[in-house]
Amino acid sequence: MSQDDPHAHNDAVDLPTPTAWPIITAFGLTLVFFGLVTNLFVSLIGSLCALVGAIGWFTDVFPHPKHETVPYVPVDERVKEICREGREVTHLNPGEEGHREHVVFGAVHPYSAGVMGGLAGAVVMAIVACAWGLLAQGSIWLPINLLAAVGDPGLANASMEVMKQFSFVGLIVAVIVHLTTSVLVGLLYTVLLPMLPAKREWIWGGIVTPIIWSALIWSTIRFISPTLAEHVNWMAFVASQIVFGLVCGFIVYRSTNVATQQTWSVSRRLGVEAQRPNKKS
Amino acid sequence: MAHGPTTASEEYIEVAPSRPGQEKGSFTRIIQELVFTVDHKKLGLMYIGSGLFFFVIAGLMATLIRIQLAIPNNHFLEPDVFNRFFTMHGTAMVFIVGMPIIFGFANYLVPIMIGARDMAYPRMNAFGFWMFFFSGFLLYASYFAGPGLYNAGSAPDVGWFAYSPLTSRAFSRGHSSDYWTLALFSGGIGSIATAINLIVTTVSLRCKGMTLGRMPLFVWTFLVVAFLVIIAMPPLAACQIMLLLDRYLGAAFFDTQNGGSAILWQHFFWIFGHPEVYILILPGFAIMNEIVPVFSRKPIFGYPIMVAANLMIAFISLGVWAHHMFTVGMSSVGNAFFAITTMLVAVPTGIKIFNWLGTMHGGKIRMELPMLFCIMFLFQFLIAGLTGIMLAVAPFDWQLSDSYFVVAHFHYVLIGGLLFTIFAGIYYWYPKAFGRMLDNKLGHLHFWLFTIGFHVTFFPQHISGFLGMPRRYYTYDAGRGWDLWNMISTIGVIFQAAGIFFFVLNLIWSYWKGRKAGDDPWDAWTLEWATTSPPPDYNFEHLPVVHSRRPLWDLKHPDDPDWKYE
Amino acid sequence: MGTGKLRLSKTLAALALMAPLAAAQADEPLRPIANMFDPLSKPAEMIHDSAIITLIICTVIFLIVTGMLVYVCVKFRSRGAIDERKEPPQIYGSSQIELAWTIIPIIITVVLILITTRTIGEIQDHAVPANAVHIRVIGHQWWWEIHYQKPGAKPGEWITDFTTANEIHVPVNVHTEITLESADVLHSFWVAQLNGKTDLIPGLKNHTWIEPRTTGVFFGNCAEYCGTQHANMQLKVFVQTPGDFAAWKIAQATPAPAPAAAEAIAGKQVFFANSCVNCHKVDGTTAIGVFGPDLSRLATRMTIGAGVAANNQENLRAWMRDPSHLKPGVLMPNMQLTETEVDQVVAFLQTLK
Amino acid sequence: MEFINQPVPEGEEAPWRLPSTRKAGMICLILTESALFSIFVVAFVFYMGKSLNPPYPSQIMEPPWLASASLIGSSFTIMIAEWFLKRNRTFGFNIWWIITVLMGAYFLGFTAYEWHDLIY
Repeated sequence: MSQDDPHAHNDAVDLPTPTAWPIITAFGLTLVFFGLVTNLFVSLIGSLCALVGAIGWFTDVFPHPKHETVPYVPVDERVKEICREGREVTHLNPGEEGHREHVVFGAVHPYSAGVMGGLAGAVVMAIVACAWGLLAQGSIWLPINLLAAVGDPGLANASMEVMKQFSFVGLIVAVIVHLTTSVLVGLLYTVLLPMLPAKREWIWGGIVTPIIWSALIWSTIRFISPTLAEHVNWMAFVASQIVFGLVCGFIVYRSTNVATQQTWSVSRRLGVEAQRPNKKS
Repeated sequence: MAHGPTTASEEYIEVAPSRPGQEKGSFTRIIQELVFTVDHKKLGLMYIGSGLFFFVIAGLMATLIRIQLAIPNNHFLEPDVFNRFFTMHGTAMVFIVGMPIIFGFANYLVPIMIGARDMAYPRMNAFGFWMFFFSGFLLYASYFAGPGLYNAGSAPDVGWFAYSPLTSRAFSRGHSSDYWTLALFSGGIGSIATAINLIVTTVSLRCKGMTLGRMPLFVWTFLVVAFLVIIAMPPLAACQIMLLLDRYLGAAFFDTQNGGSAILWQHFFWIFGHPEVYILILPGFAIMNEIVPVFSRKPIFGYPIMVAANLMIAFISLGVWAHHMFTVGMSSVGNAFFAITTMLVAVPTGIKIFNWLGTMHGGKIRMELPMLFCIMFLFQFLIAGLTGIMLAVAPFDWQLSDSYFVVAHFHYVLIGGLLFTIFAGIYYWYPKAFGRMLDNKLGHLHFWLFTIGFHVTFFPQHISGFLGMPRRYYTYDAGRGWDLWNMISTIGVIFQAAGIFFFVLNLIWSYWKGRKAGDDPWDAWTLEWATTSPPPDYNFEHLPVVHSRRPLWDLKHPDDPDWKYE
Repeated sequence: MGTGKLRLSKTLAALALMAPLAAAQADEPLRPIANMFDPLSKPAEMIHDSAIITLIICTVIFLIVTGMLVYVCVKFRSRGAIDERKEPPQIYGSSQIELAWTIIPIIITVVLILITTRTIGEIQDHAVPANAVHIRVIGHQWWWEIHYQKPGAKPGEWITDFTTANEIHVPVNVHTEITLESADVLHSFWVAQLNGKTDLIPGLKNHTWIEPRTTGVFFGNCAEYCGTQHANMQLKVFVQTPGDFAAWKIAQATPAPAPAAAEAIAGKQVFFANSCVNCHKVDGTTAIGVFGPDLSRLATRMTIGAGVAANNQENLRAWMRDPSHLKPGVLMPNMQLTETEVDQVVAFLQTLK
Repeated sequence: MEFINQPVPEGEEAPWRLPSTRKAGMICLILTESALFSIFVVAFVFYMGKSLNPPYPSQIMEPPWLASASLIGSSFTIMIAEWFLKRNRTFGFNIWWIITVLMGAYFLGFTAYEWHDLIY
């Protein structure tokens, strides 16, 4: 090791020499400040003190920082041998090899599938919702504006006539909210579906989740958006949610499984290689 | 790698300059060592020791505040005395208690954890400590200078965020605001020096094999904290310089009667102030990251995402400052923007909480004292985080801000979060620093009294906040629904004080009488446990070489090292 | 402490005096408990709605995570030394789970963000209706100056009809637009049952509004630390029926009749002989000071000293003897009046209704 | 020592290099300074043209050419000094270093004079 560590000798090690210059400098500086609230004379003494400290400090590190050589402590005071027997490590579930794991639940769907599923679900869901708007309410813009009203104060207080008209802000807000949520839910499907009881993924993704989600919204809608609460048609709402769930779940379910990257190091996952060569086991 | 230091013990050359007349252990010798030292371990302990000293003083102030508020229309304290107390309590707790204690942990542990002999700039390290130390006394000198003890001196009475124009010459006569400014300014110099030192140490002095991806999360977190310090402290220094110019040289940056802006101070202060909150709470996370895995006997769950969450928290924290200013009349767009960024903080924070739960899940949790404090931290920090979300909802904040709800919220963050992990850290590393375990019985007394006292004190403050009680009131009328909650709150203080008493007793008692700890009492995995307790001046005879995140696991299980799997 | 007796008597006095006094002066019920979950005005109700959904979400998260914590602590606690001989399986993490508990908080956050931005816009960008009552509130170190706009003034221009202090009267079910300014340091206007707080900032004009649903006397406070007597900068909002409000306005806009009793006349002379008029204003007289509260209708107010004591003869006397006894640190100096002068001035002040 | 005798994974023999403490320290210092001055710059921009009463800055302030030159020049002289230090030539270092100190002192002195002039 010694060649890597220029400060270590066979039986001693170089350490920086203890010095009082830092405390003198710090004390001087504090006196400078203390003088501002008492008497400028104190500041004067303080600045002299700080100057002396700074000069002394300078001589300490110039041209090379001062060191003193400290001997190692006696052998019996040194660190004890680390106990190597160690303790056994419990194995994973019977039948599984080893005792270490990065937990993976079933198949791993690629995240791209989640994004795609979310987007496809978003489109289908929008079609169902707009169809409801057009057929039942006579306006394709109503469902869009209703969604936007959750976040847009202008639409939240608008009358029914205004809600049925085209609104540029409403469209933008609705599209952003709709796409963000859909993609997030799509991603959630890729990670959560494999954790649920196998073979029934479509029930979970297509029916159960949308119904739970709808129930959550139904119970809190008065607070989330009074406007939406007033106008929403729950049949159409649940229908569009289920359509989303089915489409998104289907796309995720059909995707090819990929190897997980989770055993990779941070640097490798980020695509930058740090100092050590890759040693994937 | 042949080594023969074991046979050379009689050949030690006494090269260290001997200081005549001063045997090891004598009082003057100890003082001299403390004054002269540039050793990161001694400085770390001095940081923590002086931080705890100021903690007790500031805690006593809080006790007096609570006595005053126990009953309505109390005349225990004069309004001015009360205002000085809450200002000094807040200022001291943040700047000369919280910051030094976390810097103490960093100073002591970061070099050992990365397998270095000392900090990168040992003299600057000493300088940073002494700047902080003297700034603490400068702050408290305000009680004795000026009108003196008779009229409680000219201690700052402008609140810890010293909003202008209350600090301008017209409204703050005498030197009270100047003490606040100058003490924090000089302390800030020390903090910046220490932070730069920490960054350089972490970046440049890691032992062989300690890549960034293998650094203990403790070190990672403190690296982030140090970056936040050097980005956030200078703005404070800058606006303090402007305030001094206002007060001494007649400038008008923040003097509204001469065309200055009151809002600008708030922006500048919170550009510092909000990252400061994360400077204080991230070290709590750092300590959690070390203790939870060791006592659950498992590696940390999701190391990469924990690192990423740290970085995300630090990054977002730089863009949320104005959520302290929802009530100043910003435009609706401004309010919405800062509400959104603030809520985003919940995401990485949530990740951390879940990952700690994930670490505990499937482990064998040893319910030792450090772990008990960590479990309570999880519970309390959860509450603090959720009340934080409530405060981030800007309309809700219009009701909650500057009420006792906020007081409850940040005490859940800073006591329930930071202080509990500081306690956990002290119980965990005390054996390393002094070679003796802290007493278990006293420790349990401390834990239970303090936990109960903490919740009894601060939980009711959520409710008095809901009932419209503003903070910083020295008195209140009966009949407004606040009496009961304030009384409960004050009763809780008794338990907290008792807890702290047993804690201090434990620290002193165990120093002489505690059970011998040995090198590695907790069967832990990071490098500080690979040296003696207390470590020698040079930390390691030979610098370690690591191959994984848990170097001591590799040594304890030579057939089954971590690096085969990471 | 030694002040226990004083404290107790003051507490009792506060309790005993406030209720009958208010009953004598205002028909509206007192609402001293500023509970933000009992909103009685439009913006406060909107805030309440967003608060409730936030509380629901937070409570659910709290229950789930606490449940997980308790489960983990109980299920996976170590069972003694024998158990500890074996290390548990070493699990490093799971991208799937970590991603799941990243996405779910993001979705919750998106919902909260939508609600928040909508509520912010609804409250802040609310249009001012034509029939709105306009008032201006100016914060001073430790009292509130309140201006009412003259009827018929164009929106945007300001003509003061009359001023008052510390007690705002507004009509029920009508939008009241409040402009907030400060004369010295920061203050904050907060009547929790009517609206959240808005700061009063020197050099800036802030706006807030209320639309109360029911009559009553609402208690508010200064909520931004403003110096020594921050705690005694209280505010009361009297929400009245439109008829009562109109009557009150007319009464406030006309000067109080000149005092008739001899003592009060003498008091008026004392008032003008001392420097009271430098700071205080009394309509219909030459007193036009602006540094202290307008006293034109002092006797109609519920409290004195911005809520520090009930407005009665005894407290007025105490105040005249030494204001800083009732309100330590108050900026009004002790006028060093003799006992007779105190009685006379109090008699004069009590005619101002 | 145990760390030495443990089995070493493949590919870990690469030389261990870390950034120098000097560079890292200097970058941190610059970061700190820029954080400090960004606040001053923001305050300057915020208050530009907002003086309530004359004299206005443009009427009484002149660009301090010499002081600015010595401030900017000092960053070059310190570089030269450092060049000498790296080659262990103490004398050359001392000369250039003292020049730097003097230039810095001149700048500070001039700034103090300017302030004094403005206020009194």
